[in-house]
Amino acid sequence: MTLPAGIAYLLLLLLPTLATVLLAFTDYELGAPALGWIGLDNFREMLADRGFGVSVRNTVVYVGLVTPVSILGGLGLALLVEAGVKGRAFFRAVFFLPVVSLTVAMAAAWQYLLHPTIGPVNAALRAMGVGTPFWLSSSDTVLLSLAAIGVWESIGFNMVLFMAGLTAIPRELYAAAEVDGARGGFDRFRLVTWPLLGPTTLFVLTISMIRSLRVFDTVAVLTQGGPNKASEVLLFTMYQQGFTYLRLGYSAAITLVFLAVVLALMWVQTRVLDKRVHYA
Amino acid sequence: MAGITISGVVRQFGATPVLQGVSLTVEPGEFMALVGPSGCGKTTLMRIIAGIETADAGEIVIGNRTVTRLRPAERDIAMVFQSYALYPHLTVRENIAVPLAMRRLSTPERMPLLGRLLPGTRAKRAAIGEEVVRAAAPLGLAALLDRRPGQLSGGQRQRVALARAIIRRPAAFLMDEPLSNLDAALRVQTRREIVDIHRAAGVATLYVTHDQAEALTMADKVAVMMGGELLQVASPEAIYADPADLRVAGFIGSPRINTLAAEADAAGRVTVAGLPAGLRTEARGTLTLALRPEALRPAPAGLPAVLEHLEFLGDGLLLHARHAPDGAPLIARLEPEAREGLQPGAALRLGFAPGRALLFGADGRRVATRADAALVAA
Amino acid sequence: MAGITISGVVRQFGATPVLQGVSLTVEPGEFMALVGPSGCGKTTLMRIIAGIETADAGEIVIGNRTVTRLRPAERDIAMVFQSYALYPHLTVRENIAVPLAMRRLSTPERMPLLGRLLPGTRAKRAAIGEEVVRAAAPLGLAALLDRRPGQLSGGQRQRVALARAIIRRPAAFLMDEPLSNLDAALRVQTRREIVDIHRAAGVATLYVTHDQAEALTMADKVAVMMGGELLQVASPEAIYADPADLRVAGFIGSPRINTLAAEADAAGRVTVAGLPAGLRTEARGTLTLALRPEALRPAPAGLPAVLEHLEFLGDGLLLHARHAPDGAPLIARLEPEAREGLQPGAALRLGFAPGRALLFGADGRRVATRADAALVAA
Amino acid sequence: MRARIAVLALLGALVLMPYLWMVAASVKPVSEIFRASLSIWPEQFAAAENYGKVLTRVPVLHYIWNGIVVCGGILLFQLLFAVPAGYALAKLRFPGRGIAFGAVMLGLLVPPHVPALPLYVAASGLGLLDSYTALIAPFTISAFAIFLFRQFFSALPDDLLHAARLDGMGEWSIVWRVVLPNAWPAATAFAIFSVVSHWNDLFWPLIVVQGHEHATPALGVLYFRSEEAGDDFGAMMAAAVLMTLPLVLAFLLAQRRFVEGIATTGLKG
Amino acid sequence: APRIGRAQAPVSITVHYAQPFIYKESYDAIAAAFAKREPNIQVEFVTTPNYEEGMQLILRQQAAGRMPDLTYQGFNRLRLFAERGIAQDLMPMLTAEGDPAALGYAPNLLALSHFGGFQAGLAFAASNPVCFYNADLVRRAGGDPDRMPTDWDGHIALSRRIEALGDGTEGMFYRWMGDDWMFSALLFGHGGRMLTEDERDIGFAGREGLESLRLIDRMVKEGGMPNLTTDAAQQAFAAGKLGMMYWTTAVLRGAIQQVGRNFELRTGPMPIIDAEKGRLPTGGAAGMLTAKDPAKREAAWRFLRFSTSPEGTALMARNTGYIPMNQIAIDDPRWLGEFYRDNPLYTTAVKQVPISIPWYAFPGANSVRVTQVIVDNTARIVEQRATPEQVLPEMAAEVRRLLPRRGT
Ligand SMILES: Nc1ncnc2c1ncn2[C@@H]1O[C@H](COP(=O)(O)OP(=O)(O)OP(=O)(O)O)[C@@H](O)[C@H]1O
Ligand SMILES: Nc1ncnc2c1ncn2[C@@H]1O[C@H](COP(=O)(O)OP(=O)(O)OP(=O)(O)O)[C@@H](O)[C@H]1O
Ligand SMILES: [Mg+2]
Ligand SMILES: [Mg+2]
Repeated sequence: MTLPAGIAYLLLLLLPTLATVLLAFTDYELGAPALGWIGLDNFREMLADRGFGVSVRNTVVYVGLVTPVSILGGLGLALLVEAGVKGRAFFRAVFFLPVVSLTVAMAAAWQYLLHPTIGPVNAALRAMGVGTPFWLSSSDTVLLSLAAIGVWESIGFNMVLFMAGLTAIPRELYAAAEVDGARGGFDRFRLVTWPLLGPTTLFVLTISMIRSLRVFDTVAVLTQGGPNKASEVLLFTMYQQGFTYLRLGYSAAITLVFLAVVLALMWVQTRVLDKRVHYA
Repeated sequence: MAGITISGVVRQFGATPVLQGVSLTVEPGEFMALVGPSGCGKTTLMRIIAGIETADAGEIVIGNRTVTRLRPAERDIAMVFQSYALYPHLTVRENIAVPLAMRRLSTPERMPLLGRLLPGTRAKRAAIGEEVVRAAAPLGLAALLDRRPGQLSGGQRQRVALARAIIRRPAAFLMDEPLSNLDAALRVQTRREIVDIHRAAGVATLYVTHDQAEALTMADKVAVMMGGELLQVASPEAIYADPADLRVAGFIGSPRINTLAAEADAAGRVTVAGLPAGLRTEARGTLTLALRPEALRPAPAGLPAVLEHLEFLGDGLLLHARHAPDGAPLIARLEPEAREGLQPGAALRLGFAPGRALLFGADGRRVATRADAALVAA
Repeated sequence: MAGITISGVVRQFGATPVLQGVSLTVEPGEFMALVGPSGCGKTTLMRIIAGIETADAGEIVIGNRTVTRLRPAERDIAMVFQSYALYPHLTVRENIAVPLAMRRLSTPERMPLLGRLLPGTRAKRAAIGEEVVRAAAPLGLAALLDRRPGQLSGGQRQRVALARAIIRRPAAFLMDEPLSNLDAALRVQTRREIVDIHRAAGVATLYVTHDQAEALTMADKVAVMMGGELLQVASPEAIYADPADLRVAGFIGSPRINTLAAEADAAGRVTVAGLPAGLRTEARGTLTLALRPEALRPAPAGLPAVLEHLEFLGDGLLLHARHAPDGAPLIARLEPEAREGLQPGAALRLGFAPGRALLFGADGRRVATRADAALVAA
Repeated sequence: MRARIAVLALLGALVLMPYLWMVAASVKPVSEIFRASLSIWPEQFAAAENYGKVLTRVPVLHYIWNGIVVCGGILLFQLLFAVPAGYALAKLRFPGRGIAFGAVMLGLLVPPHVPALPLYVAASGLGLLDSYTALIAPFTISAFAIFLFRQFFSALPDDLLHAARLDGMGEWSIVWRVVLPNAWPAATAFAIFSVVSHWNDLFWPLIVVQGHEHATPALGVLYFRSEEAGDDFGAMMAAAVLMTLPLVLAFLLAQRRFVEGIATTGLKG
Repeated sequence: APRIGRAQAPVSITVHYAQPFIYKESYDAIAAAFAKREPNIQVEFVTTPNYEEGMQLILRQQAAGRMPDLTYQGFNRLRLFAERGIAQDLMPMLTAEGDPAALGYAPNLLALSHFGGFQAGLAFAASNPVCFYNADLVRRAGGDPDRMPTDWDGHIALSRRIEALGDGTEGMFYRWMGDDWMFSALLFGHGGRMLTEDERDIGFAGREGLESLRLIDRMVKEGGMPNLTTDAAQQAFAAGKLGMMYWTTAVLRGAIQQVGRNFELRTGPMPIIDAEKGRLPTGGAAGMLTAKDPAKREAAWRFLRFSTSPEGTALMARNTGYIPMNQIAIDDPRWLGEFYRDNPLYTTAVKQVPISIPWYAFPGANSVRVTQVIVDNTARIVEQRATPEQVLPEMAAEVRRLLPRRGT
């Protein structure tokens, strides 16, 4: 059943990954003539590396912002769009558009929208008499701006996933809830929708966390981790170390730590939550 | 006290008409059984009364409120679903508590954590908990209260659905085959339970069932529905003994009522296959004579028949035979002791009291009769 | 021809034992009804035979193959699920055709487009289509063949599930309450349908039902299960008239059998509330006397009782009374005509023929009796 | 209900802003794109110039065709591998299931950059660089897909699968004939996701594609980007519009499927 | 015209270059011209969107054992290729053709791609930093676009006046991020060096480095320089909301387009810091030979030679706006005189060529990381989170750690 998938997994994902991960214990550099076995030196360096620490912190903040907002937002949109017939197809498409967007093109748009002097966001703020931050270039707001873009990118996708989850809920249960006295949308949501969306929510949570943990494109295109590492995130650090600084060994070590930490996190999450959302 | 009045309810699914102008009144405190063949629209009617399905036309009044446009929650009814519709994520206890919790607790009180902190919530919850136990115990659910629906057998699920409906006193009860998955013993017991609740609360009840014993023993009135129309609404006795329509007569009673082609001559004398049936009528021409199985018994004179086989029922015996002249099947219900002397393949005569014969016109409507001369008395 | 043999099947859900060593043999061509209270483990046993659920211990033999470790598909079984389990995305026609298509068409022939192009596929498909129509028609599904399950009523879905099972000739049929959602008329008709199929194909059949009439009329043998154990396996007549266990006697028969505390003196004479019951037995001490409702009738002498109320059944009348000495409930089944002269509240005596009385020991096992002196003859 | 539309419209407008800007920019001359005035409508209509530039410098249709081949190929194989795997993880008990699931979770976390170099070396060794195979093969296995299908398949009633087994279906038939048709919305959601991410992917195509022959649509947009000289915004946005268009159309089509899925799978039968 | 012999057998070569958007037309023009001369050499182009990808491409391909035959890389990357043994010494082939200077390869041009002790490449296109300014804003602020101030004090003061115009108008933007190029422009302007002559220690830790950082600090404090990203600055400039922008001349073509007729765009030389010792860094690309096969190597060399010949380099300059990298093309008006007459904005950079020196590339494995350290530390000043006095020693210490250890 899983054999073809297993073989493909092995060949295309596991082996190459392992090969790369092995590099974590070497000082391999792209283009360097030789490589040396250096044991745990890379990990030691990581502990001392200011950039790595900042990068971890930024990643946590980013995930902490994007995951909850995009999940709740996606759920809210899904419910709102599906609540009526009118305009359903239209709004589904509208909210999904950001998902099909091309980061390079959208980055340009965001740059303009968030432009400190000529951008419409600040123009609006100015009109309201509120301060006008340097969204992408100030270390205070850069993560926030990236998180907003992150939410914009993923909210539509979460919405679609929630819609798929909504379809699996038997209509009969809503009928029962109504008869049982669920007075409004909120009651129905609490009694039926939310619990029965459990598996979907867990899935969306996992996916959102992973997607936001793996944030890279926007950082690479919009801020390059700047100013002064204020928007440096794990994957960008990894990429920069590996491909810009060519230090593949060190980059692999970062990857390894990243994988270990996140895997532990996910393991706990599925262990604890999977039980609670599947009602056999 | 509230009754239910339905007038002119019409419902189509696509091009298929399912309800074709149904009007029905359940008096306050009345227990009405709704019976009819599978797929005739019973569930659909129930759902329209509950407000889950919308009618294409027609009006629903519960008590003296017209509820046609109200949401289900505002109609104040309780319903047992044919498909149970239990909340899979809640335990049996929580499932049963839902209707009370939804009505007695305010939204903040129902919040998972916050709710506990509000004054009074605990007391209210405790009260609900007690009521749940009280409703569950007589249905044999006491030991299952902490299971999830997925861990229950079919009959157990059905009882949970029932408990969830009867836990509160609504303006009307709607029950869609609430006992179909229960064994006979439990069914009798639960039947009594429901009747008791109905007596005590006096709530108008509409009850769909396929079990005629249920319909006839529990209900004050029985409504027979077929092809999206109501054929007859009457007391159980009248439905059984005095059906207004051949289809009703054929539908009610198990085994099915025996029907024979009959003829009324110019004088109104009824004959079956040329033999006089001992009846007179105002109608003329082709008729149908119907006889309940228990109205037939082997007798020296009567309908000529050939015995096919005997079927043992425990408390009785079914005699399957064929009407000699036209091969129509005939079934008679006898005492178990009547078995002796009956041999499959043997010819015999099945007599009946003319007073128990029912006569229907060509259009299926009942035709009045009076005794002519007893063909054979039992 | 294949039979089913189950030996020592044990199954627990967590700490709850559900089947405690069940052994049962369905002979080739036999029709076995499995009855028992809700939640006793009937569905679980069925699922173990089908291979859907695994037993913790025990062995299943179908024909002469031990199938305990085989996959469901390899056991060559057809099953009707209590929850129907229809394919929601297929039409009724396609649902019913699945078992045939899976067995008769090769994998390439089943491909959506390619399949049509292969030689012979069309003919095979046409043959299957005809069989589907033939299986569906007697179940009243002819007009529904192009609907999806979501557009059917409960009873209609159940019939589709049935049609899907009976369309092929497997080594064994398993049916889990296949008629519970059908109306009486349709049920009788479908019952006959199933019996005919069974007669024609002679396939060993295990049939779970809550309807005693079903169990008693259709089955060659009835197995009574309770609390995860088989109490008795016997012919319908024997199960009804000659139960081996008080629980079987109490479970089979509707209304429930009447039970009275009895005593056997040193000479083996049985008394009920001090009055002689006209029976002798080998047993001594505290016993239980059981009487079917149809064995009781008002008589000049007999059990002293107070009439509580009468219940009309259509083809009969139930007399509800209380045994005067100890208030135990007594139910008698009478002819409808017996009604006259019976007044609620009045005292009366209920007589019985000693030959119809059943006696059970303190452990619930049956105890042999012989007539002593008729207390009252009917 | 009127409130619903109003809220949706407001949110929709917010979400659409970048798009609006993109489309507006694609019809403006470069000199109008960055202006302090917030006008959407161009003073001087430069659509012909921008789109003309894209159409003449980049073989747009060819790129789109490549995109269709690559995304279609990837999706096909992903489904082929992931649907059975997701089913097995959701509904079958087999030894090593826990480990397999762990492996999937791990795969979910591995950023695409990690296995890239070994894959590149392998592709190069096999002489597959600059080919459809090189573009498709590395993505044929998607941990995300397996995870998604596992999650949605677990919601299917077990009795349905049991019935299928008794009806004589093997596990493969069950997957394609019962499970997948009843998980349409999930499958559609995944298909959208997969196509979108590979249509827009730059990382891998940049590594294995050299030249126009096998270039994917995203590369067409990149053509107008230059860090040193400043991007040719008008043309870049025109390219972005052209390359995104097929995706939007595909989504609108898929959406119909999606709605159908909602309408017909009540999953109660 | 260069002396080019005929190749005997037909041979096809792969040539890589980055930034197709900028270079495509010029490479196509060069290839077309080349094809007329060398019909037996088939040229196939491989491109990457930027220099960074270009570098990765070569390194990756080296790992996989198949490289293009010729690659055009950013100046500051050449050292890395030289140190990793990927670049080849071109001097023998060049001298075989005659005196390099006579062919237009002046020593200062050759120096741009002289790394690891050998001629790792031949410069193809070059740029240096210039000042872009909005003549309208300068005028409105009371300045004279024709006589811009020549030193930073003057520019900072002008910036302040421009900003005072209000309406969100900013005075100046010095493009300090991305890499160390613009920082080195200030450092070189003070006559400083990145590392000491022997490359064993930091060269910017002294007065010149501190003054450079102070200058940035002053731009922010006195000149009101906003904290923008590169793109944002360029957009603000195009929108007419930024008075002066200091950046590479390479963006000129894009800037002209973006500005359109929004305002009058001018370019001017970088403000002078030290009139004598002051220098400017050079950006741009050089061709690097990677072919191993002799026939291909010969063919690739011919293409490289042609592309850097007066004819090739003139084609490049016309189509991009970069400075041509052949002295003959610069000096002889036959090649580009007319072009510069028609496009005066392009001449600023050419005029700065005499004071341009190579873009310094740090030695060792961490060369690119060092540039990031410099950028990050500059950011602290621009964001006004630290003073130049605090930043300089920390930056020096950090960079020192990243330099190759002695003896290795
Ligand atoms: N997954 C489960 N976990 C725990 N207990 C279970 C589970 N499934 C069934 N049971 C219990 O096992 C017992 C037998 O269930 P089963 O479904 O076999 O009953 P049944 O005889 O078919 O009843 P019914 O006639 O009501 O359908 C029931 O008491 C039920 O609660
Ligand atoms: N969604 C639907 N689309 C089309 N037809 C439907 C739909 N739902 C129900 N029907 C049809 O409407 C008719 C009435 O259905 P309903 O469920 O009310 O029957 P019922 O009387 O409850 O039957 P049962 O006793 O079998 O439960 C049936 O023939 C059914 O096939
Ligand atoms: Mg129904
Ligand atoms: Mg069951």
